[in-house]
Amino acid sequence: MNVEKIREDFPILKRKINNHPLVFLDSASTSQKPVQVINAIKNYYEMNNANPHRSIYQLCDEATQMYEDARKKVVKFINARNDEEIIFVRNTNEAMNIIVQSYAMDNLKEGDEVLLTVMEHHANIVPWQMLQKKGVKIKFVDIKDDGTLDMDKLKDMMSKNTKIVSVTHKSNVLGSLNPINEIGKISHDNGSLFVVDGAQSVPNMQVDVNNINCDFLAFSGHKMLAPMNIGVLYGKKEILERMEPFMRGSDMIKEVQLTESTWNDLPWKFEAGTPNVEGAVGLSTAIDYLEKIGLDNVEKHEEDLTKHALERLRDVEGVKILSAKNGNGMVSFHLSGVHSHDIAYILNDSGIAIRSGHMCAQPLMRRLGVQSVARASFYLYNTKEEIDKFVDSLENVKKVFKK
Amino acid sequence: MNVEKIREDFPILKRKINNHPLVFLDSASTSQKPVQVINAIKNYYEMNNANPHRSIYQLCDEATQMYEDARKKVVKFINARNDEEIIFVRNTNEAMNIIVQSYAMDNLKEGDEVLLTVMEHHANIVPWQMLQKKGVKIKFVDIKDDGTLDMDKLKDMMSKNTKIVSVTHKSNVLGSLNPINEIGKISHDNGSLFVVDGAQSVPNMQVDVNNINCDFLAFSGHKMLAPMNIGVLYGKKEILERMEPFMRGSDMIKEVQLTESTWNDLPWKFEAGTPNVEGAVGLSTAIDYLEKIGLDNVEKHEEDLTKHALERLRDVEGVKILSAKNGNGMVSFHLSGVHSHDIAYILNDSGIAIRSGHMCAQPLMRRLGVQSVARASFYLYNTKEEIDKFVDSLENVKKVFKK
Amino acid sequence: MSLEIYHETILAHYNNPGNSGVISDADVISKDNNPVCGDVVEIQVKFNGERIDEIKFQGQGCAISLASVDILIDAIKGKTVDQIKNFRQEDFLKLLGIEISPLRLKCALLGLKVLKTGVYSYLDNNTEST
Amino acid sequence: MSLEIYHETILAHYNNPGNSGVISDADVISKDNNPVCGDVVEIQVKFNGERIDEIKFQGQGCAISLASVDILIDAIKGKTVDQIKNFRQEDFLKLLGIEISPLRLKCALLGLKVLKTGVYSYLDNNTEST
Ligand SMILES: Cc1ncc(COP(=O)(O)O)c(C=O)c1O
Ligand SMILES: Cc1ncc(COP(=O)(O)O)c(C=O)c1O
Repeated sequence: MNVEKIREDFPILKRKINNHPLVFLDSASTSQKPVQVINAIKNYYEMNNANPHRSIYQLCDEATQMYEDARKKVVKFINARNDEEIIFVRNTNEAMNIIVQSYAMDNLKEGDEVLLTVMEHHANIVPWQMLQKKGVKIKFVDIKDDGTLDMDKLKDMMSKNTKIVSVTHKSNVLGSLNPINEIGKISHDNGSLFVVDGAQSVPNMQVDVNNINCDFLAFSGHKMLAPMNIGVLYGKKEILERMEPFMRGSDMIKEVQLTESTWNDLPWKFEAGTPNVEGAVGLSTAIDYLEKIGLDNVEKHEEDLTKHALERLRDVEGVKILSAKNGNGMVSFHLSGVHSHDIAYILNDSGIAIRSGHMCAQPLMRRLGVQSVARASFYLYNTKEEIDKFVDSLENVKKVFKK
Repeated sequence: MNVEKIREDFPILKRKINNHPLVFLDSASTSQKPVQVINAIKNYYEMNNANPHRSIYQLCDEATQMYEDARKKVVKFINARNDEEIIFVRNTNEAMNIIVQSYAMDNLKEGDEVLLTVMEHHANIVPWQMLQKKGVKIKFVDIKDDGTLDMDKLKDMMSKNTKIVSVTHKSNVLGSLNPINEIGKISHDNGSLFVVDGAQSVPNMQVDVNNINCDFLAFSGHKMLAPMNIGVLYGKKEILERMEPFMRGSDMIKEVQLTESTWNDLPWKFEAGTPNVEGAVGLSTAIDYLEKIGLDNVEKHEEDLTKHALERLRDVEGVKILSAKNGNGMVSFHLSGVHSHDIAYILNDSGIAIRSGHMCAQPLMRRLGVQSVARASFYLYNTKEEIDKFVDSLENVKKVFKK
Repeated sequence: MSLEIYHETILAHYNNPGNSGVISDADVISKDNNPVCGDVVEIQVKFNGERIDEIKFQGQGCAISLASVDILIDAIKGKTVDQIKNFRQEDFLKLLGIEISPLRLKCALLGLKVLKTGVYSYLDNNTEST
Repeated sequence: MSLEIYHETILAHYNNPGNSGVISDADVISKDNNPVCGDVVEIQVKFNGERIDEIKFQGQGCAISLASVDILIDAIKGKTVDQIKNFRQEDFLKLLGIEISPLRLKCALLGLKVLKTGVYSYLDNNTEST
């Protein structure tokens, strides 16, 4: 894997911030885009743009084909069974809302339980809280002190009332991979539906829904080189078929009468209105890019960078690492006496972009006993030199705060 | 208004279809994009891309600024009062779902009525049907035989039970402008909430929410030169404030506890997850483009083209015009003995792109006594020569069908 | 995409569909539409055991969808349930003898979809009752 | 954006906030957070008629948000309700004397937002009770 060559594909990496080259260490928030994806968007609008599915002329034919080909690309990418299982959404948040509002709302009842973990992103917490008004209980599996999920507690908390287990594949703070196959097996043995938040895993490792055997998987294109506002909800066909649509309107219908309508076939039943062809084309191009490099290589590269970052950070006085033992692709940390926002702001002065704040994971922050963290996350275009620059620049932070 | 110069801004117009130059007469479905918008997207990804609102580094600052500046641009464009009234959505369909699912579901009760018209797009019908399960009645105002809305019937159908009136500003089949100010006044005098579907009007005329005095307005960016998957829900602040969020998750919260969350301020309360900065930037650039040309000029140009098209079509034997007397920007028609799909398919052979089918307006199709129509719609880049070519090519259709 | 799809046979079937009509004592009535364009096709079938005895259609739609269903019915009249189950999209498209662009594929295949749905529902009912 | 925002005054207030604390018999307790970063500021006020008698804050956040609220309190101690109502964002930013980038504006202004909310709720309650 030739990182220097990869970097040339990312125009934004040529940018200077305060006269320093940009060091972008916030890909876990959103990734940068290669020229291939940017050009795919440009070409689509310059050559093929039309509202798909709706008419009979050639541009419409092409746009429809490109949109549905992108779906087929996703089918293969995550090893789904067929097109009917792939719903294009805006982002992971929306996918979770579809699961909660169109599946759980209709199928769970008072006394039922949903099992989450304390390390979930708000996207996998807040939607589920809607169920509480129906008397459904939301429970949270704790982590162990090394930052990994407490599997014993998870097993203990499973009961005959547990109707859904929804877990992130990879924590966006701890970087830890949860044992998703094992959790899936426990869930299914218990008769519970199994939902996976793949927002942090799908961008940088091979995720195979057939192997994981999850009932739903959600992820966002923008974290994996694709444009904003395209994401995927994978769902098993048998389940999607039984669900009511989430949004209603045009394109998701078969026939509209004044007072009743019938729904279109899967997957379109869940895609109301003019779809995002641009986004689908961008996602398809992003998948090509990732597959050409090889997701195994991407994963390995992130492992190397993470190892290097941890080694370097360990030598910095006052730094406390908050990532999990088996964490990967990111380091979350704390610098004694300095708020994460101040760290991020001072690093920015040297062109370094890291994330600071609660990481959309307030329950985990409370569990870790912190109010916020600083996080540097890595992707295929980052280098060890960038990590060195980041760690070295922490000295500037200390200087300002006289630590 | 220099149409030739405008055409140079639209790369797709250089495309050849079956060796003919593309004649794109389906802008009412989705518009083509000027190079300014395409470049704005490209520049955003090459220079400023980041997940807005979330962090403290410069790219994030820029992306946030661009996103919120786009919102301010929309505020001025439709003359809203402030940013809190502008919610970025995917498209008109989604906007309608927010109104129905987050406002009407919570505020209407058995016996209440919603008043629509038979000329509505499915986007302004199907979501409302959800209310029927609560015992809310959906009623439809008829059109007169000249294709205009029957205002007498509308007045008759208003009752103390009418809680919401939702009407399209401009029909996507008849091209007619509804007397939206009058309908608004009638609605408010009756104590009803007034919703306007602006998908067909906002792209080509000045729409001023303060003047219309609507409570909600919905429109889609992709029909007005902007990229796909960005649209706007305008709502009066007092109403939006009282509403529960539609989607739940990250960014739309203020604080997340394990079993309860508090909502973010307007407008973010309605924007869950990573937002579409690209789309917002594209929409902002599209508004600049339209305002530079002047929406009055766009409207006037469409009037001229429509007049020309009607004159030419009147001379074609077998053609029946279905647009309304006061219709504008499009002509919907029927060719005796030939299905609209066959018309569209045969015109495509000469590079001409028109829409065929039910136009996502099946109730109107039934009212007009047809199963489908053919529609040619015009935008700022179309010319009289293109319309001539379209009308001339109808002879090919007749030749194939030996009419 | 070209105008060759409107060859003589297609236009003849469209203008004079020989299999248009209803069956008063049909065993199966199957109906579906194409949500893109609103084309509707309904097929009525009377079986004689495993074999199609009588088959008619009604529909509203473009030349391609209506001619296709008429041609389809000519082709499968008198065939057995098993033969229809094994009759694939490719077989039918070969029979039509025209090159169909992706968006018109749904027009051309609407009749076949309706027919198969009808046959499967006949089989289901038959299996249940035995 | 530059590091000048961390000048001596800011750091002094951050490291030794003179107005940090609680008031046992506060008339108003006002609290808000910045949803972006989770910074929290709570202000407690005791009024003497129209005038602020005592005012303290508690908070968790970055140097800018915590120093800002401490500086704010120094500036408005002893002022009347009307004076606070008329105290604008611009006035406060001038007082801080630093150029704030858009994303840190929310940090700098969190304290002022909490203060104003508190004062308005005090006014509301006072108006109701008279
Ligand atoms: C009047 C009207 N309303 C709503 C819509 C739906 O727009 P969208 O598909 O962008 O949601 C359209 C366009 O298709 C329309 O013409
Ligand atoms: C684990 C996890 N889940 C969900 C999300 C939400 O993604 P989005 O904002 O694209 O909906 C994120 C990213 O922010 C994440 O890291």
